Amino acid sequence: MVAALVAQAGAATSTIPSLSGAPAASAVTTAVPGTDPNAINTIATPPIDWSAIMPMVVLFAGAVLLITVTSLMRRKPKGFYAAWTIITVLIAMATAVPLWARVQGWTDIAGQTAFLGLEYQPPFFGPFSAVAGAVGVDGFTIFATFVICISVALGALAADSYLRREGLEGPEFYVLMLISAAGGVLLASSNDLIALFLGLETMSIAVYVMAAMHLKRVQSQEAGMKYFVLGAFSSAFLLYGIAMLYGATGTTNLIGMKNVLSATIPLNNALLMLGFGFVLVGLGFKVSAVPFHSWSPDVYDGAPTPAVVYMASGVKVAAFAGMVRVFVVAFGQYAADWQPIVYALAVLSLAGGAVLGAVQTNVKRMLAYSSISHAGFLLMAVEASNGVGTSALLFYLAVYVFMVAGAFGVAALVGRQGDGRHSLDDYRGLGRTNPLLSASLVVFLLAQAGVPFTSGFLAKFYAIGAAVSAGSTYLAVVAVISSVIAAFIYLRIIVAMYMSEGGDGGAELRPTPEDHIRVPATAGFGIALCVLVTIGFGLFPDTLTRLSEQATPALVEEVTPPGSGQATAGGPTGPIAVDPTGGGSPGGATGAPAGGPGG
Amino acid sequence: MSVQLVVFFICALIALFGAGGVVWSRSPVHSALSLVATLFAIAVLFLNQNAQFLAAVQVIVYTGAIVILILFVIMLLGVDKLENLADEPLGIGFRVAGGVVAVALLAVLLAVFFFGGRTIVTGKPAQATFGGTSTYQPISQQAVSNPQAGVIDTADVPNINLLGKQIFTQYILAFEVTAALLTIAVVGAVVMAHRSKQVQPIPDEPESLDSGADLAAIDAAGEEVREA
Amino acid sequence: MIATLLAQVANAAETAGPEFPILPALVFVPLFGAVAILLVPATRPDMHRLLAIVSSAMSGVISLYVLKVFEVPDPGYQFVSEVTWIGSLDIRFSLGIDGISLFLVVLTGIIFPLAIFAAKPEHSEKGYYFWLTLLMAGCMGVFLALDLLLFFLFFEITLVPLYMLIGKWGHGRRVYAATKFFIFTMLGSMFMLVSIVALAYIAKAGPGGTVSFDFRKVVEADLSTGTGRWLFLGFAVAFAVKTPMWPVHTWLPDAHTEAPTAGSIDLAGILLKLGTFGFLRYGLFLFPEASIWAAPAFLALGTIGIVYGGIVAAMQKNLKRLVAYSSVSHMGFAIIGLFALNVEGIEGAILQMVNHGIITGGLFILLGYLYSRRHTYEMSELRGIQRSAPVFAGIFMLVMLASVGLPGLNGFVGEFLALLGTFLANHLWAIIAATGGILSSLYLLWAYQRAFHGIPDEKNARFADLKLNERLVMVPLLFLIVLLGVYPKPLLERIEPSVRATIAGP
Amino acid sequence: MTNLDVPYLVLAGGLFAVGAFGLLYRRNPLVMLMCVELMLNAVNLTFVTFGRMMNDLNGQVIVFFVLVVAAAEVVVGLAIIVAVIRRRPGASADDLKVLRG
Repeated sequence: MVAALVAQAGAATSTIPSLSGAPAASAVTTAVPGTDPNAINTIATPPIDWSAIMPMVVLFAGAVLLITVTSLMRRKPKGFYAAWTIITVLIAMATAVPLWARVQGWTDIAGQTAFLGLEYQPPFFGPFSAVAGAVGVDGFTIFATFVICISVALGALAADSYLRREGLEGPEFYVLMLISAAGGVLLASSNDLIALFLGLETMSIAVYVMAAMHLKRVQSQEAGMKYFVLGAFSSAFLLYGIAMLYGATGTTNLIGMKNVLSATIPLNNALLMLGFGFVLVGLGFKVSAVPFHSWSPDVYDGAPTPAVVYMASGVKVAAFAGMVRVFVVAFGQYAADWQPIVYALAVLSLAGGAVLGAVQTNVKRMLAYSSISHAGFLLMAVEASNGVGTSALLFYLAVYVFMVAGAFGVAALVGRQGDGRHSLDDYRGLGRTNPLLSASLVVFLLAQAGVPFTSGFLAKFYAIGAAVSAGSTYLAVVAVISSVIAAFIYLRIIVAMYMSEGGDGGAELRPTPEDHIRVPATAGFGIALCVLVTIGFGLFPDTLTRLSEQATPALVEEVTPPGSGQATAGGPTGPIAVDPTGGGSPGGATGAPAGGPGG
Repeated sequence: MSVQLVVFFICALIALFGAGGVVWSRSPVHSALSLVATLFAIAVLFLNQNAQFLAAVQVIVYTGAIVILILFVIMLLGVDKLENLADEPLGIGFRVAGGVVAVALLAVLLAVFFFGGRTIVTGKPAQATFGGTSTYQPISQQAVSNPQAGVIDTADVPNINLLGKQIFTQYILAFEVTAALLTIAVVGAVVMAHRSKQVQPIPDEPESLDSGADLAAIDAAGEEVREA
Repeated sequence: MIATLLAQVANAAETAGPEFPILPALVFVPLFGAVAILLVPATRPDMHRLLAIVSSAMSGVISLYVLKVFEVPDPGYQFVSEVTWIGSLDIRFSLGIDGISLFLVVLTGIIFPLAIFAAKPEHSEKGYYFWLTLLMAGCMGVFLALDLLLFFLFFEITLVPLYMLIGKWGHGRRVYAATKFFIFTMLGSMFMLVSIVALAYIAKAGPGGTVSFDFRKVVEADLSTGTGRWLFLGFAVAFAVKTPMWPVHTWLPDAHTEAPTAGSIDLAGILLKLGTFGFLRYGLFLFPEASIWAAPAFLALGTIGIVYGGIVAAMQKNLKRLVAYSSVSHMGFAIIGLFALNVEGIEGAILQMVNHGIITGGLFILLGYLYSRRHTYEMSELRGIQRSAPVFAGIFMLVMLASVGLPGLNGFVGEFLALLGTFLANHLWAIIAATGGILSSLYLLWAYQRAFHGIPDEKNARFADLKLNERLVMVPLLFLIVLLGVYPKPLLERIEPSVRATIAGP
Repeated sequence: MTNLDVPYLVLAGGLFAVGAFGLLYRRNPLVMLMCVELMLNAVNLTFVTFGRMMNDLNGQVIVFFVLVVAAAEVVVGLAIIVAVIRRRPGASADDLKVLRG
């Protein structure tokens, strides 16, 4: 892949699919069916639109280069790995910007975007599929890519000082995080269930290792093991679900599935229903929805806290994006069949997360349960299965990343050497010893509670709006009641920090100097950034709202360059947007399922 | 009774017995060997279904690499002691839950596959319109309706060639992503193989930490709200 | 220095003319004060106090200026200023004022500076003043908001400052009281949030076709009877908790008892009015049909609240708790006045809100002085204060008589109008409610007798009388108590057009 | 050919259920890992069967990828298990008492 990246620099103009040019075909010698089996022929590999998968490639290349470079360097400057990671992430985000312009049809910007010194002139504007229909590039994908990248950057900021403190300094954590993020981006952008599965596995396997990485803590390895076993279990369910869907539709490609299902009505869709159920079980594990949540408090508690920063934000974003791609976009017309399951998951997560979280005494576990409750809100947005829902989901995810990364970032510092001090007692009096740190945590907690003028309130507001717009008012009521119960979680932490000392009138005890927690610059910067964003988007949400509304998901057939010998059943091909609500015109108008050379 | 049917039933029996052996053997080594039996049986079932290349890969990768790796770890760590399966350290609930999940799962699957019987609808669009008695269509129509799909029974072309073509065309991205997956596996194994010098002792149970009156007060308030 | 500063602000506001965004200034001046307090290091408590007093007083002066330039017969919203906030959902930062909210805004502008001036925290001055000024900004916002979501935001944001004030600077079981307060009110307002969202999305189907949160547009939506009633109930839960109405009042005595003095003053003086104000503007106005449907229930609950609050207050041994229960009783008058659904009743309710704010605010200031001297609110500990501190006792007596509803003092006017309105709507509830008035004279005079009469023991004999600055704080309140008691016309003539407009509907 | 579609699918379902049961039933992490392999193999069999039923080669191609995933999972899983057991000889999932769901 890296080599391909380098090669691409030389040949970028020719590898971008254009409507007029012939596809760039690399030669792989093997036989082609229909001809003499013994003859050596070439397979026309599909044109690969590198620009479409560039964020993924950059993340992966950054990870591989990081290993290579660190093994060659004798002395690494302090903070080198984190800086490398953040730069990689920024480059990945930069490569996503022209894609966004292309997808949104910002002709004036996209037309002139010069990337890596190359004139970039997209053949058409609007959402598209690439790489044999395996990835779909649309606003939703790119938005999710951005959010995943941000969560990696926040994770790196939290990890830098943490790993030094714990004596775990090395490139591995960052490498795993970057590759995991590449998998997450693939998961969020896959148009093919196999790509989705591979993306999910790439993301998850890296995270299992990250959870187990703190070799000095028993809890960490046990967390890793628990996460691994249950994660593998859920992957098997997901895969079985994919098998069912494959059996029911004859393809693994989401576009193909949608085409099949809009052209025909299965006599018996038990297989399809079973597939929905199993895929939801698999993804439900990843987003830790109740009743598939039992791993998450343990893993969040045991795993190194910076890993949790990424786990609680990036992994969830990718899993939810994948869920939207499969259910809302591809199977939107079957919404009536899968919505009840999501509805039930949402109710259980909302109630379970809040109730179980309110009785915990460990702050990391509390935050884990609170993130389960958030998963309920996000499921509510998925359940809406309409445009309001997807934009609410994206807004929620975007602000949630900052809230949760900030909260766990503070926890990483309060955990102190050994990362073991996470009980409520360890937060007692933090308001006096570290006023700024505790004030930041208050902001994150209040935002998670949904207090007005923080981004968290608007996120919940949009999610409720989505539920109401889809007619699930009772779900919205459950959500708000559970958010009140969840408020206990946050209030308990605030009480521990501010109100638990002294006697009448709340006069505080004098703190001793050793209670003070030194805040390293990188972690402090990360937390400050999260505070700014949390309050900033709470006060001025308009930009983010508009972006999340423009970021609509779409399933679009890959444009096949004419004159390249591709057999397409339909007439002139072009991007055909598929209505995310599923009620629109069937994408099957063009006949064939996802493009790709038939040979 | 055709040969395929006989082969199927023999292999099915072996596979199921092997699976049972994995679950109910008290020794991990026996479990691993039972797993080998199941994997072999499945390889034969692959052959039975015209998946020759996969059968070979199944034997090489699974039995040749994965199970050997597992056995190696068992021997290396000396964890081949017998496990008392009657022991219920986590309480009876967990195992009951396991049983319930498995039975429910099996029931649903059987309902769909078995009692759904011949009306299993596999995803050929034309099928729904051509009536439901047949579960799949003749090859010729298949090829027309789904030009993208590789067809298994194309005359004379080896299975492996067709697989190669599909991997390098439709699934080219997935193929490239496996590179990332294997990189992760390597990095992960290296990370976990580090021996840390100082080992932190396992702390005592971190429970019963807050006896503060304020927290009790919150809980009391919570109670009242819940009652209200 | 402060005086000249205030004069300059008033001048600036006057000379700037109509373009000056005077209503946003009401919200943002205390907000900037809060931010400024945050920026001053914690080692300068005097600066924090000064900043808090100046910013809240500036906001108060602006509110008085608004009162002065308010156009009297105009029933609509004046000084409206609008900025688009979230474009796609048509959520706007729009503020406006009418006869209903005018006096509540002025009340906020008066009570807050007094509360800040009257009481000092025992520790952590910085946070204390920060939260108080923030609370003021939130309260101003609630009364001024013209957008449903903006209203909700302000309504909800007032929770956090008060939670922190009670929890950190309160007494006794402060954390319990603060948490109970937070959870109760949040639970209520969350139902309102769902109602607001649902209303906006349902109104989308009506005229315009776009989602809007401007309640002047939303009110034109064509709601079915059932939907309207459900949505109304969602709003009503939030307001009932905040008011507080029987039986969801239980957070109030706890919150009052444990709150620091300024917290009690603001809670009783201003925050309880958010509920009744909400009923009027977002209940009766948005859902006229549902209001008529629900009116009997609310009349009944309001009356129960009046009587129940009175009886329970009579049984209290703690002065602060007594005043808290008397608030439950007095707010019951506002509720029955509102749900009498006639001009007299609603005017009475608004007057009752304003008067209760002045009176209870005054009572809590006095109780704060008492606490700072004796460190107790228990009546059994107090005896014969009338002898050792005659001025204090005299002022207390006057404010208390106003609370009882003595004709000639302001408490009488609101209660009388509210009862009159209720009587026109329903004789039975009005008669039962009137007994509540009798109860209030019973428990208040009894309390006065127990705490102030008799021969002081050693501790109470050393009870110092009010100092000059403490007397100064009480002057504006006493002035208002007498003025509004004998001459309520300026209020009524400003309130009435808006009330008539509200009753008439869109 | 005799119609073997349903028996194959039922066999796969049975193997999957046994694997899932074993994963919940057994406490030895290595055996749990084997149960995961069992489940993945059941899925593979399903894919191949569906592929044959529809005469679609993609079913087999997918199995190829699942094999890669399984290999990667086993490597990482064994690494983690080795790390845990090295720290606490004789550990089974029972002994993981530091963390409790």
